[in-house]
Amino acid sequence: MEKSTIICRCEEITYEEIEEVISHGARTFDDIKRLTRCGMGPCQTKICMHLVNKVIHELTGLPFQDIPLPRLRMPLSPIKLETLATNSTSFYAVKSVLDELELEERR
Amino acid sequence: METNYETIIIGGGVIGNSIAYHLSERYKGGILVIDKKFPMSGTSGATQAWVWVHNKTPAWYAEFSMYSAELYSYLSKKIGDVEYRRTGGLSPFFTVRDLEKAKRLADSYEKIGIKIKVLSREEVLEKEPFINPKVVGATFSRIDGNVNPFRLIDMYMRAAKKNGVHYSTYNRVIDIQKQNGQFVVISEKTTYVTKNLILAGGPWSRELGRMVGVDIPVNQVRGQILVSEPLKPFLNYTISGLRQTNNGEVLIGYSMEQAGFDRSTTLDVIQETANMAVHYVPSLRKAKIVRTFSGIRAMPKDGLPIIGRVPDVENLYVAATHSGITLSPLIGTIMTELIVDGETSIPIDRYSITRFS
Amino acid sequence: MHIKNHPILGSCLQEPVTFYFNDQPYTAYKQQTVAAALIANGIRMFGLSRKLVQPRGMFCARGRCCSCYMTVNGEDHVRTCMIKVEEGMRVYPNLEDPEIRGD
Amino acid sequence: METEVLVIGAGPAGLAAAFETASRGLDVTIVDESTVKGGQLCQQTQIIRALPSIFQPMRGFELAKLLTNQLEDFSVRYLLKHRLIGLYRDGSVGITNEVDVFPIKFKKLVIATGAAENAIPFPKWTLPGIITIGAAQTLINRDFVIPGKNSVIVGSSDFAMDVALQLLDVGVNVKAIIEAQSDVLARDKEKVKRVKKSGISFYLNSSIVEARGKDEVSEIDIQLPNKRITEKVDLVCVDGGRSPILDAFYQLGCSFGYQGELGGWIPQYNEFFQTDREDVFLAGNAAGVSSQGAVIVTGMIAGVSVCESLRIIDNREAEKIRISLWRELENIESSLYPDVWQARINHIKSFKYPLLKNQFIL
Repeated sequence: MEKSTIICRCEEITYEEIEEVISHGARTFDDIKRLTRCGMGPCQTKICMHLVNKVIHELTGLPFQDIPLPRLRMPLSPIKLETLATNSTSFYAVKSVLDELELEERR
Repeated sequence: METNYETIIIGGGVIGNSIAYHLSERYKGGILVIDKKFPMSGTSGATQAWVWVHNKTPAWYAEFSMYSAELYSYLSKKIGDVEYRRTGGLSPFFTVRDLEKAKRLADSYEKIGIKIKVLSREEVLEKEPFINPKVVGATFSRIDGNVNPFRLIDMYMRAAKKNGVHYSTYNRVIDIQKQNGQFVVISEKTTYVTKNLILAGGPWSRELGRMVGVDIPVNQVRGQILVSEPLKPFLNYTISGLRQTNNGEVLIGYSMEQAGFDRSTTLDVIQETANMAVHYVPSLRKAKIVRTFSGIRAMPKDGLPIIGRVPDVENLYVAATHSGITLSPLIGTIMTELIVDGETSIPIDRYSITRFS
Repeated sequence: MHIKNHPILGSCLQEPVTFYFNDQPYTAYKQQTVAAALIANGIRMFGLSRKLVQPRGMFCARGRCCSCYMTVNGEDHVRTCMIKVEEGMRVYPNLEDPEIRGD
Repeated sequence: METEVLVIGAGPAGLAAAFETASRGLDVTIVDESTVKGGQLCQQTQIIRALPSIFQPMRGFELAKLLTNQLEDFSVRYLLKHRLIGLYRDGSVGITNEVDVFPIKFKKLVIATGAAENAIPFPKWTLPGIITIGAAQTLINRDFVIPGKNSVIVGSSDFAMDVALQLLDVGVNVKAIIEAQSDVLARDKEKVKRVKKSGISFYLNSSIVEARGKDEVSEIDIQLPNKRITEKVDLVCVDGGRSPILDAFYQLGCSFGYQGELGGWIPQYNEFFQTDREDVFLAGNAAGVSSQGAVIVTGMIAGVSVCESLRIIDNREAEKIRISLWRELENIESSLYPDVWQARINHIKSFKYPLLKNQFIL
C-alpha cells in the first residue's frame, strides 16, 4: 500500500505510521492505537478496525483470527455530556481529593 | 535467542520500563523486560496520567512524590518529548467544611516545605474561569502537572532499546525458580536465566510474588474515566477530577471501586462522573463524550509504594506502587542505584516490603 | 440536485424547507437529512480535518464515521447524516475544534 | 422502564424477531437509532426474490412496510431515534434519545444491529465525493438526492450491481466498476449481465492508485492490468463488503469467534440464535452477513427461541418450528451463498470454543 495512505480517517494516521509501530512490536489494534492514536477519534475504530487488522495481517502474517477486536467501549457513539449527566450531586464511587484526605486521616 | 541475562524485569508498565531505561544508562546489555501482553495494555495505559503531589499523605510520601515530579523536566530532555506539562494542580471544593480540611492539608505540607495554597473563590475563578462559580475555594500546588502516558512509555521503551534492552512481549511468565544462586524464569515462549530479578507487575504483583514465595500485598482498585472530543484549549491547570490533554480532549474521572481485574465500565459510574464534570465545569455540558475506559490500579495494602530488595531472597527486587506515573522517574532512578551501587541517594527504608511482616 | 421523479418510487418529495448554510438560503425537502440536503444543493465539503486540514464530507451516511460533522443550530459536531433538515436550520462547516460555551 | 423482550434494531431481522414474540403475546420494545422502521430495507428498490416461503418476491422497501405492518395489532413499543449506549451494574441496558439516558430492564434481549460497510483505502480517499456504496443508495432512494454526475464503483458485490443499476436509473453516469480480484464478486450472474449490458465497464485486476481534487474529488488514477488511466469523476462509491456491528455484544460480555465468510468477528451463538449469555439472542447480519431473506429467517428463529425460553411455547413446538425455519435458511442461503451457509454451520459447531472471551478481564 502507498505509505501516505490514511488508514484512520479521524486521527489521520497513515499506513506508514502503523507499519512503524508494528516493526516496534505492536501486534493488536489496541497496541497500535496507544502508540499512534489510530482509532482514538470520534468514530472509535468503526471505520478503521478492518483496515488496521488487515495491515497487521499483511505485515506480521498473523491469521485474522489471532488479531483480536479493539476494545469497544461505552457510549458507542459520541454523546453530549449533559445527556449523560443526571444533575445529581451525590457521589458514591466518585471521590474528590479532600474525600481521600479523610480516608488517610481515618487510617 | 538470548536467554541469559544480568537483570530481568517482569512487567512492561511505566515502572518496569522506567527501571529498564534507567538501568540501561548504567550498563549496556544484559537487560530483559518481559510483559504478558504489550506495554500500556494494563494499568499504565489506562490513566489520566497526572503527575501529582498535592494530597499525598503522610507528608514524607508527598516529599517522595515531589522528588519524582522534579525529575520529569530532566527526563524529557533525555528520552524525548513526553508531553510533560507542569500546569499546577488545582483541587476545587464546594463546601465551607472542606475549606477547613484544605487549611489543615496546607499546614501539614508547610512543615516539609511543599507549598499548598488555599485559594479563595475569586482566586480560583481568576485562574480557571470555567469552574462552577459556586466554588468555595481550592487547594493549589504549583508542582503538579500531567504527562502523556503513551508517549512516556513509548519513549522509555525506545530509549531503553537504543541502550540495548531486550523486550519479550506477549509472553506470560508461568513460573520462577531459584537455582544455583540464579533465577530461572519460565515463560510461555522460553526459559530465561538471570542474576537479578525485578518484579514490576503492578496489580499482578501478588501473583508474581507467589512464584517466588513472597507475599506482595497489592490489591486492585478500578477507576472509570470519560474522554471528551478534542476542544479548544480552555483549562489551564490539572484539576483533580479532570484535565485537558495537549490534543484537546478532556479526561474526566475520580472514581474508585473494588472490582478485581474486571475493567468494564458501568453506566452508574459513568453518569456519576458526568455529574461531577458538569458540577465542576458547567460549560462542558455541550461537549461530547467519545469514549470511556476503566483502569485497574495497583493499590498496596497501606497505599504506599513497595520498593527495594526482598529480604531473604538474594538479588530479588520489587517495585509495586499506586501513582506509577508520578513516581516512575524516581523509582527507576532509585532501583538503578540500588542494583548498581548497592545504596540509594534518598532513603527508601519506609517503602520496604518488610513493613508488612 | 433533488430527484423530483424517482423511476421506481415516483414523486415522493415532501414539503420544501429553507435552510441556511454559511448564512446562504437553500431549498431542501422535509424527509432529507442535513447531509443529503447539502449534497442536493451542490455542497459536498462539510468541513476540514483536524491535523492535515483537508476537506471532508459525508462518507458512510450511517452515523458511524463522523466525517459529516457540522455545526447545526449552534451545536458543534452534529452528525448531519443522522438528522433531518428543518425550516430555518442554520448549518456551518466544521472547520476547527469546538470552543467550550459558557452558559 | 421494563419490557419482556427488548429488540435492538428495527431492521428486517429485528422486526421478524419482534413479530414472532409479539404475536405470541409478549410485550416487546424495539429500539432503533433511525427515524424509520425497516432498517436498510427502506432504500432497497431492487426486487428481492430469495425470501422465506411466506413472502412473495417484492422490492426491499415494500418488504420493510410489510414487516412493519404485520406488527400493528400487537403490543410493540417503538423507541425510534433511540440507541443503546451501555450497561448498568444491575444488568439493565442504558438507552438514550440524546436528551436523557434511561435504563431498560428486560427478560430477553435480541440484538439485531446489522452490519456496517467496510472501507477501501487509497491515497486521498477522504475527499468529499468518495462515499460508501450504501451511502450512495441512501441518497438516491431515501433522500431523493443525486450524489454526483460521473462516478465509478470500487468493488463488485451483488449489492454493488444493484446500486450501479439504480444510479444509472436516476441519471448518474457510472463509468466503471473497479475490482481488485480477477473476477466479479457478485453471484447473481443475471444481474451482472444486466450491468454489463447497460454499458458500464468492468475493470478487473484493477485498483485506484490515487484520488485528486481540491475541495472534492475531481479525478482518479486507476491502475489497470496493463496501464494506468485517469478518469474524471465527482463520485466514487466504495464497496468494501460488510461486517457485523458488534458494539452491543461486546458491552454485554458475549464471546466471539471468527468466520471470514460471515464478515469476520461475530458473536458466538447456537442453533437457537442465542449467545453465550443465555438472556441475549441475536439475529440478522449481526449474526453473520447474509442476504435479506436469510436475515429475516434468523430473526424468526431468534424470536421463536425467545418464546421458548420464556415458556410461551413448549420445547417440542419450538423445535418443530425451528427445524422448518432452519430448512428455509438453508434453502435461501445455500443457493447463492453456499460458503456463507457452510461458515454458519461451522460457527454454530464452534459455539463452545470462542476465540475471544472475557474481554473486560485484565
